[in-house]
Amino acid sequence: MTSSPSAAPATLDVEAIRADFPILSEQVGDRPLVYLDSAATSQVPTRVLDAQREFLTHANSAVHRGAHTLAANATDAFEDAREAVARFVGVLPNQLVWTSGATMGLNLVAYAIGNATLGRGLPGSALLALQPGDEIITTAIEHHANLLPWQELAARTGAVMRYIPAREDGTLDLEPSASTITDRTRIVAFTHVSNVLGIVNPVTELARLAHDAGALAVLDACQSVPHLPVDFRALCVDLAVFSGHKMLGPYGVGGLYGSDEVLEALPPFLTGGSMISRVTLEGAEYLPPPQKFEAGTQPVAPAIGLAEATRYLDDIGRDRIHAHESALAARMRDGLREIPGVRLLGDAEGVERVGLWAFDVEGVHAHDAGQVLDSRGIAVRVGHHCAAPLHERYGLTASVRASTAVYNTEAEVDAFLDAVSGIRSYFGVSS
Amino acid sequence: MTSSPSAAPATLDVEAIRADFPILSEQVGDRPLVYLDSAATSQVPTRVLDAQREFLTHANSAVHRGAHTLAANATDAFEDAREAVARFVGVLPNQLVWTSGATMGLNLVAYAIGNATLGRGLPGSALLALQPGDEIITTAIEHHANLLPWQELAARTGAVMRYIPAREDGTLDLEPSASTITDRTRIVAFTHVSNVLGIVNPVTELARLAHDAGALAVLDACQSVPHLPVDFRALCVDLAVFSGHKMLGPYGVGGLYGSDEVLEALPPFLTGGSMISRVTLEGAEYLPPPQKFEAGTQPVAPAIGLAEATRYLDDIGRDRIHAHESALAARMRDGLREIPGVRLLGDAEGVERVGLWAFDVEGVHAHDAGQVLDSRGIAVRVGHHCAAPLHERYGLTASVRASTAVYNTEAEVDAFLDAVSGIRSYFGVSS
Amino acid sequence: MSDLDALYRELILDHSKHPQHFGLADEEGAHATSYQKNPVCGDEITLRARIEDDGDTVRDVTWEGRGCSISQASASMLSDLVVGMTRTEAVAFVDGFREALRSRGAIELDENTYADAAALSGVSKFSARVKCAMLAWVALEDALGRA
Amino acid sequence: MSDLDALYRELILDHSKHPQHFGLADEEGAHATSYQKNPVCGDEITLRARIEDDGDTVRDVTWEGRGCSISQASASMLSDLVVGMTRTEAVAFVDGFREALRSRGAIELDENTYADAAALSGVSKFSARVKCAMLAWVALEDALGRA
Ligand SMILES: Cc1ncc(COP(=O)(O)O)c(C=O)c1O
Ligand SMILES: Cc1ncc(COP(=O)(O)O)c(C=O)c1O
Ligand code: FES
Ligand code: FES
Repeated sequence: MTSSPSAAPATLDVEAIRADFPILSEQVGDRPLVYLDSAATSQVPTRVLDAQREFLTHANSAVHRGAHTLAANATDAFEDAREAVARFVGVLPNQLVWTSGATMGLNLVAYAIGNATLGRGLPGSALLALQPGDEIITTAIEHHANLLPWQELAARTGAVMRYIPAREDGTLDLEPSASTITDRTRIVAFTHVSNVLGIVNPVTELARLAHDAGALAVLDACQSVPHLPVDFRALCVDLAVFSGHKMLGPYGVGGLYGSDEVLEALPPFLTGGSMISRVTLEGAEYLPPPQKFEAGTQPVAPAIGLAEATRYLDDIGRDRIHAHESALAARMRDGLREIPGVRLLGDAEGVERVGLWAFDVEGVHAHDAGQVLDSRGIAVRVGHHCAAPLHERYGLTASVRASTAVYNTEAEVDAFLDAVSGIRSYFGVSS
Repeated sequence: MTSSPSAAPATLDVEAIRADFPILSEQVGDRPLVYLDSAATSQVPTRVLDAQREFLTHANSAVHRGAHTLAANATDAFEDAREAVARFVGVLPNQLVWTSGATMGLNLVAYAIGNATLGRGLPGSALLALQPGDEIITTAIEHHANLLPWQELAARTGAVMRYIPAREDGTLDLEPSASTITDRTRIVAFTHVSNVLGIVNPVTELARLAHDAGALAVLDACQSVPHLPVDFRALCVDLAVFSGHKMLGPYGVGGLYGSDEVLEALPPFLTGGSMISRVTLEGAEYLPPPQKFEAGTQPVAPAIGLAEATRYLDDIGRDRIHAHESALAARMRDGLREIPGVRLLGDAEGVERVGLWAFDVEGVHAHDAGQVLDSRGIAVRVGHHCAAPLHERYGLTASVRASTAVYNTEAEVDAFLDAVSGIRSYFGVSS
Repeated sequence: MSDLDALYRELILDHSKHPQHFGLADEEGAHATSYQKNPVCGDEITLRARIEDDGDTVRDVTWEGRGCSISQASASMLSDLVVGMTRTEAVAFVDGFREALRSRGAIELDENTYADAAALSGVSKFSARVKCAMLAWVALEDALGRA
Repeated sequence: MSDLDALYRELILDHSKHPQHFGLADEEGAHATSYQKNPVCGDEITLRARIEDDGDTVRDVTWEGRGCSISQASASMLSDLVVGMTRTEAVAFVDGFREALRSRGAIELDENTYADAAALSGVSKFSARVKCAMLAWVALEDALGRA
């Protein structure tokens, strides 16, 4: 095999990468921190902190609407950030709306459709209005952020919720059935990667099913954008959301992608300054997208930080990051499978996945298990991970989740496995 | 007069303060930057940047729901920040909801009331539901953020908008009239300080009028919290909003105050993770306030930065800051009044004000005037400042606004006045 | 003793493996049942307090629910201890417990008063677990207020 | 020449003080009117292009509106210059202007082609003002497309 650039990527210099994340040198008690909670929030490289500080100490000023030099520079930096982040997810700058995070992005879409239903927006918005009995589909594996906004929209409009079921192995069951996509379906919202199962779902297939039914395809890309090369236009979804703080970026910023057509038709959600072209005491006219959805002061420094995070990820190479994290996940799976009493959630074979595993330790409550890991300096997440219905499907209320990022090492995975193997005996549960 | 602590506060050491803001040493071309645009966004002291960086490099982790040590520390830091910011505005920690900014806070309230109108929320929420013909009152001087969300709410619910008019001198005209507060009034939303006029409005009087009519009093405190001692409970408002980035804090964070009673009754707005106690595919139960309104990952580091900004402001002393800024504003007014062709907006006598002035330069478009100031290194804002109806009231589409913060000096005001006095002659407009 | 062992004292593990007074007693005489949920983890408890005919003495406390070992042990210990207390004593007992648990490690529970439950002192240093230990106690407080 | 003077060339100030072709001509013959608004500042222009009977030559351009000196001067200059051009020429004229204005100072407008309007080259370094200079040109492009 020749070593062409498209061949298997070279391995990463993880130690060099770790040096970019000062927090990874912290101690927990007398143990070095092993951070395996990046699916909740990832750590931030120094470069991203520096980019924000550089902006705040040299160019900070309100963007748009400013005639002064500082404002012009800040506006350029802000719009350059939009361009960088848009490119990172394969879209055009004016197809990228800044949000405060994925939850906000999904609420934006749900409320904007609710507004269309109430007759707001432009003439074209009526196409998005829901009728009582129309169906909104999501799946049994969603994060609450991709569930509750739709349940609330359904409750407000008389639409009906339907769920695509999951198989025991964590894959979605797309077999046609009354409970899935029909010609009453108007919205199909699904996650690219579940934050509990780590399985990469068949996005283009789901988008095609949605489009065949004349429905919108809405993607929750929170757990894919940080870990895989992602191109929203190639995935053929109409709308997609992601969060900065899960992709080595700052808190308080995220992105919403929308196709030109859909962003044009969607009525505004938040209203206020900088999204209008005309305001009187009688009413207002709105700017075109993306500004139409960006009311008020935007998260300027966070957006600039997020753009730097995308450059950092691209400098390492997303294929290489994905390969690194996949290798860690495989090592984790192999180890966890051997520990008596450990049950992995979503242990499907032959599927693409990101580097996280959730599991149950038989006879030990997840919070007790997590406490044992914590005493060894290992930070994992315990609970339902904002996916209560998915846990219920497995007969659980909680699980333990270990999730990796580019900065994790094999040695950390081994320390984690060693600690997990001691959990049941600590609590005197017989194997 | 004895020099008791309540006497006129000692003057500030502005030079020492300026050293905390590296950006103030920037040059614009070959001129030192004179930043007079703090009402749009204020600059950030090093301490605030450091507090965030400290958190991000030593304790960063997802808050709440985490059992590991890092998560517990992060949660403590986050909740300590809530306590600090709540104290700064005179409220209890669980009366303070984090938002991404004031625009978001006002939209939250408007949409939550819209949700109550659609039958969402708890039994008590019905009290907040609007009937067609119910009246929402705001004023003729509002920022679009305190105007459009209400116009939209009215359009969605059949409620009617009414406006409290402003006098030529910029003060609100509270004389009873058919257009003001009646027993159909359900909401009275008004600004503490207009971002164009700088006049401190009679909040307690407006709140009393609202309450006498059985209406909610909603305060936009964006331009007061950064500059005056403010105590929302003493002001007797039901709800109030402010933004971090206008009070020496970070982007992407703001606060919403609500009385216990009102936060309890308001249905949720954004839905998603961390705001529920129970979720099934059929529906959800929500946590008590403030969590009920805090869906998804919160702006953790920005909140910690904002808490540090409040400590910074308190260390200087809010009375002293107000006195300093008022003195600068008085100097500005005296100077501007003497420049031929300059018309000040809202030049009322005998009112309390913050340190900003908007004005028109007769015969010169505001953007051209701003360009002349920019060429002298002076950063001011030009345009309608997101208060188009107010400008229309004065027969203008745009004005020039200079706004001060604790770090501005008399010398900067003088440089500004000197530059303004040259505007008309530059464009060959005869005086 | 490691931090972990200070949290999971032997007594706690014992109670959690063999929970006392598990299973709700009949709704006989003066009684009240409280359902409480830990919002952090979603775990829940249903606790029933019954009062003697004197209207003041706790006759018994029984409970059902699921949760971590801390919450199960705490419910077990509590229901052992409050039997025979007056309402006033029980309320004071809960208050003292809450104060210690919220003290971030500053207050140790007195072994003479709190007996087995004194082993829960270590929880107060683990702020994320305080709600676990409190769950049954909050339920008792609520039930007594209504019994 | 200071940056400011490079922006506000004498010619620009002259045109803005004495705008040419201000006031809309009658709606006679082939014509179209375009209304454009600068979203940054809220200023607006209404511009009318009339076409000769040959259906291809610009007969005249008139306009009304309000805005800063750059926008007023730009409208005045443009309406002076396009009279007599064919549609194709006028469109190319607008395209060349847009390219220069968006070049952040890299492209100077040629004085032979752009005459007075070449004085607007300096605007391209002031990104916040590019929309001011473009306003009338966008309106002309829109009107020609519909006339
Ligand atoms: C009076 C007033 N209200 C509301 C806002 C909106 O604040 P933000 O843009 O931070 O949401 C502003 C800021 O421009 C303001 O000055
Ligand atoms: C799959 C998924 N969707 C949505 C979210 C919500 O993201 P945020 O909390 O950043 O809004 C998360 C984060 O927990 C997630 O993992
Ligand atoms: S983790 Fe749920 S009660 Fe302890
Ligand atoms: S500032 Fe409005 S057109 Fe120039």
